[in-house]
Amino acid sequence: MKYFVTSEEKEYTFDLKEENGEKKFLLNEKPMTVDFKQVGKKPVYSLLVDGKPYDVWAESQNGHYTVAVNGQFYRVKVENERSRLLKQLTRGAESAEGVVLLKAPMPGLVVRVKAEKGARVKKGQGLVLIEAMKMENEIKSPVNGVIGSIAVKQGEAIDKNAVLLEINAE
Amino acid sequence: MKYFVTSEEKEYTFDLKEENGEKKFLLNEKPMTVDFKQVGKKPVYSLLVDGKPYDVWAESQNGHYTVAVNGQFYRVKVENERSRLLKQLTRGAESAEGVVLLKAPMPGLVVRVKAEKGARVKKGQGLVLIEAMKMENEIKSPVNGVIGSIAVKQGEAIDKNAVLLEINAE
Amino acid sequence: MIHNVLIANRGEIAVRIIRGCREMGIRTVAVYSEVDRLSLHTRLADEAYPIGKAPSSESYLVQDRIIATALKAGADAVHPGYGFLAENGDFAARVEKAGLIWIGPPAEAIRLMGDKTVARQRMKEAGVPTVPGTLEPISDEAEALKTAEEIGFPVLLKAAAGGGGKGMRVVSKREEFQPALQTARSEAKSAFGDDRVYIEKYLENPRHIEFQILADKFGHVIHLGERECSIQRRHQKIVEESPSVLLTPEMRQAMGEAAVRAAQACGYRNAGTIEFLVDKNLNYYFLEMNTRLQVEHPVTEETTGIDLVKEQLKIASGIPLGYSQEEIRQTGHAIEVRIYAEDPANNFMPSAGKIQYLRPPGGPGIREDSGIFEDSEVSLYYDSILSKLIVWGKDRNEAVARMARALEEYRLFGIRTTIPFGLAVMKNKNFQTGHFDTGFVEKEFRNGSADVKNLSQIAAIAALLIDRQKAASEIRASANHHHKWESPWKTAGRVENMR
Amino acid sequence: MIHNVLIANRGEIAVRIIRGCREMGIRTVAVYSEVDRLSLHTRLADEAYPIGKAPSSESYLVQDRIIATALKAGADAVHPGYGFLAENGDFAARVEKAGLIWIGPPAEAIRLMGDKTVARQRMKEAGVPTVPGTLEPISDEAEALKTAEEIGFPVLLKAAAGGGGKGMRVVSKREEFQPALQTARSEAKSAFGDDRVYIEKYLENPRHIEFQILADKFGHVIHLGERECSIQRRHQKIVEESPSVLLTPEMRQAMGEAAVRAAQACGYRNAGTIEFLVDKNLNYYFLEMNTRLQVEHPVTEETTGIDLVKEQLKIASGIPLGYSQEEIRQTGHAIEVRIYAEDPANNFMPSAGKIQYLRPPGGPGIREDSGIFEDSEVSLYYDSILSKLIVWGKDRNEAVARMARALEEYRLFGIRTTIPFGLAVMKNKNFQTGHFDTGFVEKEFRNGSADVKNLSQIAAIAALLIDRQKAASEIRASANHHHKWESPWKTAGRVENMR
Repeated sequence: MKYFVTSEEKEYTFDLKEENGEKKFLLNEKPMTVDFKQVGKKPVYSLLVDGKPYDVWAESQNGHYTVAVNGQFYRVKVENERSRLLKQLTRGAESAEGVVLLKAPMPGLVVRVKAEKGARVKKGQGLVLIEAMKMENEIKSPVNGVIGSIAVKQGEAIDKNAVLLEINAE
Repeated sequence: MKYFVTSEEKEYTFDLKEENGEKKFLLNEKPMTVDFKQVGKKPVYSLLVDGKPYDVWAESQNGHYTVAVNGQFYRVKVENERSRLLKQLTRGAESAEGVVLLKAPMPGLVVRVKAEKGARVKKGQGLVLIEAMKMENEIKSPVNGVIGSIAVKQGEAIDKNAVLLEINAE
Repeated sequence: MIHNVLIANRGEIAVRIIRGCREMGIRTVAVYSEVDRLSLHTRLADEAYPIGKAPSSESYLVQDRIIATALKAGADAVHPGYGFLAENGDFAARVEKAGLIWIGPPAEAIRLMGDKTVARQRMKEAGVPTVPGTLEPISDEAEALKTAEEIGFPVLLKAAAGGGGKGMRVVSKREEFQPALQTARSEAKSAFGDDRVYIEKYLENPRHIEFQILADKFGHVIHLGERECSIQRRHQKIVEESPSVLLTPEMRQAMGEAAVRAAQACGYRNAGTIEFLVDKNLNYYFLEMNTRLQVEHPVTEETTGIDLVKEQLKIASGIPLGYSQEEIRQTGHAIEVRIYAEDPANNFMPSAGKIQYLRPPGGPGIREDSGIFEDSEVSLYYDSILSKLIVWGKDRNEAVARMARALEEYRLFGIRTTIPFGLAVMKNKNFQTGHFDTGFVEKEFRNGSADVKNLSQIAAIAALLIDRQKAASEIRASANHHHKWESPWKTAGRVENMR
Repeated sequence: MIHNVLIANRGEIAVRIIRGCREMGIRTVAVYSEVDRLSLHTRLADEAYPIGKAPSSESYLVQDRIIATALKAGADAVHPGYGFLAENGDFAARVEKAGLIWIGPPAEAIRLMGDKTVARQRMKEAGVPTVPGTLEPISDEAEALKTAEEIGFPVLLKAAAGGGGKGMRVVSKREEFQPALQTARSEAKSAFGDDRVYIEKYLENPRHIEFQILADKFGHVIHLGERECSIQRRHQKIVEESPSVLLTPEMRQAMGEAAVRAAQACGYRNAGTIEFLVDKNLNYYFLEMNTRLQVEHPVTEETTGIDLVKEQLKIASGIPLGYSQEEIRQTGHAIEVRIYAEDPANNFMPSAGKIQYLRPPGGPGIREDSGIFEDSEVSLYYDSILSKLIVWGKDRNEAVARMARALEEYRLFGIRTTIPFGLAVMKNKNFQTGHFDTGFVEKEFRNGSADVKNLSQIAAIAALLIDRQKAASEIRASANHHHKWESPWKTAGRVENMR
């Protein structure tokens, strides 16, 4: 089976084969020796790739993995031939209507909403100020667009991933 | 309910009472304030006794507890009025026939058996030599007595708690 | 000698103070808010008492309750740590009024240094260079504009009662002056209840270098050398070191003497820090005095061998300083990296939650001052500092290499931290060669934390294997559960489709 | 300069060497046995290769495989650590023959110092005091008895090829001499395949003091001061410190010079240790030389600021020593406590298994050189050392108080360790005042580790609460499981009876 793994915008193609009872691991057609073991019960793994050891921590969320290799974090998506085909077939139906939901990256207190409904905003523009851990954190627009409805107001306490406002992307 | 707790040869009598919906904790009739919380999922607890904090680790085995308080280990047995009464009633029936089983305190390799069947041995006398972690460890007789059957021989690999030999205690 | 100290703080600094006390045979009383019942400081102290709810305004800032707890527990002294009530002159006065020893400077010294314009005047009198600007708060706007022009734009408007960047405004040109003044005033008013503002020359990306001082009750004041604190994010220090590569022995001596004069000028006692800004031409200016123990005090401890917490306790007990200035020697080089619960890859956003995995580094030259452990909860209520990693090396190269090695070894999972950022700083060429100023982070890390290791390919391999393992165990679990009415083949197919 | 080192070891010392290499930018190759796949050294190295089954005779002692792995991995040097092949002259020679650099002394120096009688002769020639006794193995029994009488009973019979107490016998009187000689010979034969035995004066409870030396390829030999290693259990060190309270500056200088002469006399190179015994009258005698890095090397690193592993790598690379004897300065005081997987309350019996909980201490002056982590398995196949806790203090009092504080903070559960024992030593009055010798542990801890805290009452409270909680959850679980056919009342009764 072929697998397509996207790690931080880069795609890798893997092939897991079994020949004469021996497992083969190919990365972009190149064979490699991989030894992989879990350490204890937590999602901690020790990986030996061509003799080089790596410590791995993994979290999975919404079909993505967040993988820390030797303490460095990477966002990874794993697909196989079948799931990729399925995705290609359903593409279009899935894609958003151009409405982007701005969510709170952490729980906290809304200090200020810096945009009004209908306002045109630029990618990177600060929209909401949230206080947490004695600091004010500016939540920025991920896209160019126009502000739709605003879900929070000043002084409100919010949870992580709470929707702050909508942006109609352009 | 009254509880009798034996910690390292010393007995403590506890009384857990509920008066007017308030829990009371009495040690040898003396009331104390106790706050007790588990930390995470392991048997690690934080105890606040009259405002003094203690870190506790607990293992239980054969009705005994091994409790580490701030890193120091204690062997503790907990009984209540009922279990104590039950024990008193069945005493005698329970007691051993004078046969003591000498067990291996750790896995290892039998280096030498230093006593023969029928030999008279003294409490504290070395009976079996076991090698583990590059060291030889002498397993001593816990009683005065006469050696019964011997279960292991030189060169044998043994597990923890394997019976090494019998002693007929005197 | 003090024999029982209430520590009016939490986190790593409370733990640090407990450690110092314990080594001196001094008892400690911890106070804890509802969310800190299982925190390390609560569990390591000799006694611990609850003081209220999670928000610090309902616990760590409630002066009455802290003093009452100290009296109830039989403490004879209060150590404020840093933050919270540490630089509150009124609290210091109340502690002493209650018959307790305040482990810190006299209340008057705290108040004097808390008012930035008063402090500037006092420093000027004591011959300590200050940043050019006004010595009094602005009263007349026209006058102020004239002053600003004399100083030369860009200038900085600062709140007299200030701190933490609030009520602060950079003004680049004449036209911006009046509106900036109004915003600065209104910000200062809302932040400190005091709208007084003054003008300083704006130094572009200076270096931030501070001197540690110790002063006893008998008028002896010494300094313990400098700390270089120019590596900052959001105007907050994140990497500190001692000594600074910038200072010549002459400059060190001159600045050290100025620091001692500054402390003397305000009748200082106990440990304190004089912060200086150093411009491109190596002119140094008094910035402010921190009238407490600093977060970054360990780098001074590592290079001088002097335990600052113990010195604080001795000074507060009325014991004369055990060192003269000549006996203070800086040996080797020390670096501290602060480990914050923030995501450096996402603009240092706070990251709270449970620490699920912790494997800190060890070996020669590594010290960690930490308030965390595996399974500890990082709450959003308090400052995001988790731990401080400190290294000592025989020279700066060894210290930098050692810190990089230690950060590479560090494993902390469950929340995001500044560990990868600290590593990126250690691997940065300009940091390694000493070419940096307070603009370093903005200049070098415009796009967040650089990935110094580039292990995305390994991450891909790991994710694939974890994903395959999970699918296999799902097949097994599913097969076990449904084995009576579904064929394994069907189950396998279903799991594949679920992906 | 060496650029890629194979480390022919495991556990804490392999980790220590990896750390030193990494800070110098040198790559590392780990080797691991089957049970060490997840060990720290395997995971921290730059590369790691399997070398066989768990027993060291099938892995860490297989010379061919280690050398082949070094060549395959492109290593240019081999570091043996301590134990295993570290003092095997033949292995050193084979490593060099394979074109690799041996990070240790010349093979001839290892062999010379490995033969105790040859070493004694060489030392005597070099003017280094040796314990009175024979310089040659015993050939004639009658002659030997005469020698023993001349020396005066008690005497010690020791294996010429010896080490580790095997083939060693104390003889208190004339009548015991002949049988003891026979046993010693047969033990030596079976342990070393060499039945040569010699006679030494038996020193009752001497102090064990050793000197660290460094020697480069250019004939420069320096010493880095002493380590006091008298606190031993089963004739193995467990607490070490530097400096020793016993030595005057004059004695330190004389012994240091003797140590340097000893190293020169055997053509030594790299790091090594000269062990001395010091009797009640402060006479010192050469005991043996350890031709490798010692377990307790960190106390020297802490007091001198010199990283011994890095010095080893530099010396092996052919770089001249960067220090003259005059530049070596001992600052403050350092103590090491070895953390063994042994139960001090049960005669130091080995304790293997999984480390289920680990929360090591931190803060100022604490260093840990460890090979363990939470979830690591401690196997019975190897030496029982888990970790070394090292503290530095400005003087001995601070170091002792700090070590006590650190051991009190230490939490390691799942297996038993010598942590409580180390704490008991720190709290022992005779240790605190420096009054101890190699008989210390036997004298002061006759009944195992003293409980220095006496918290049995707290243990009782904790056990009761845990027991009640368990009973309550059993009732709940049981009630949930059987709720259809049993009344809660019955369930509760049953649980009570189960107890």
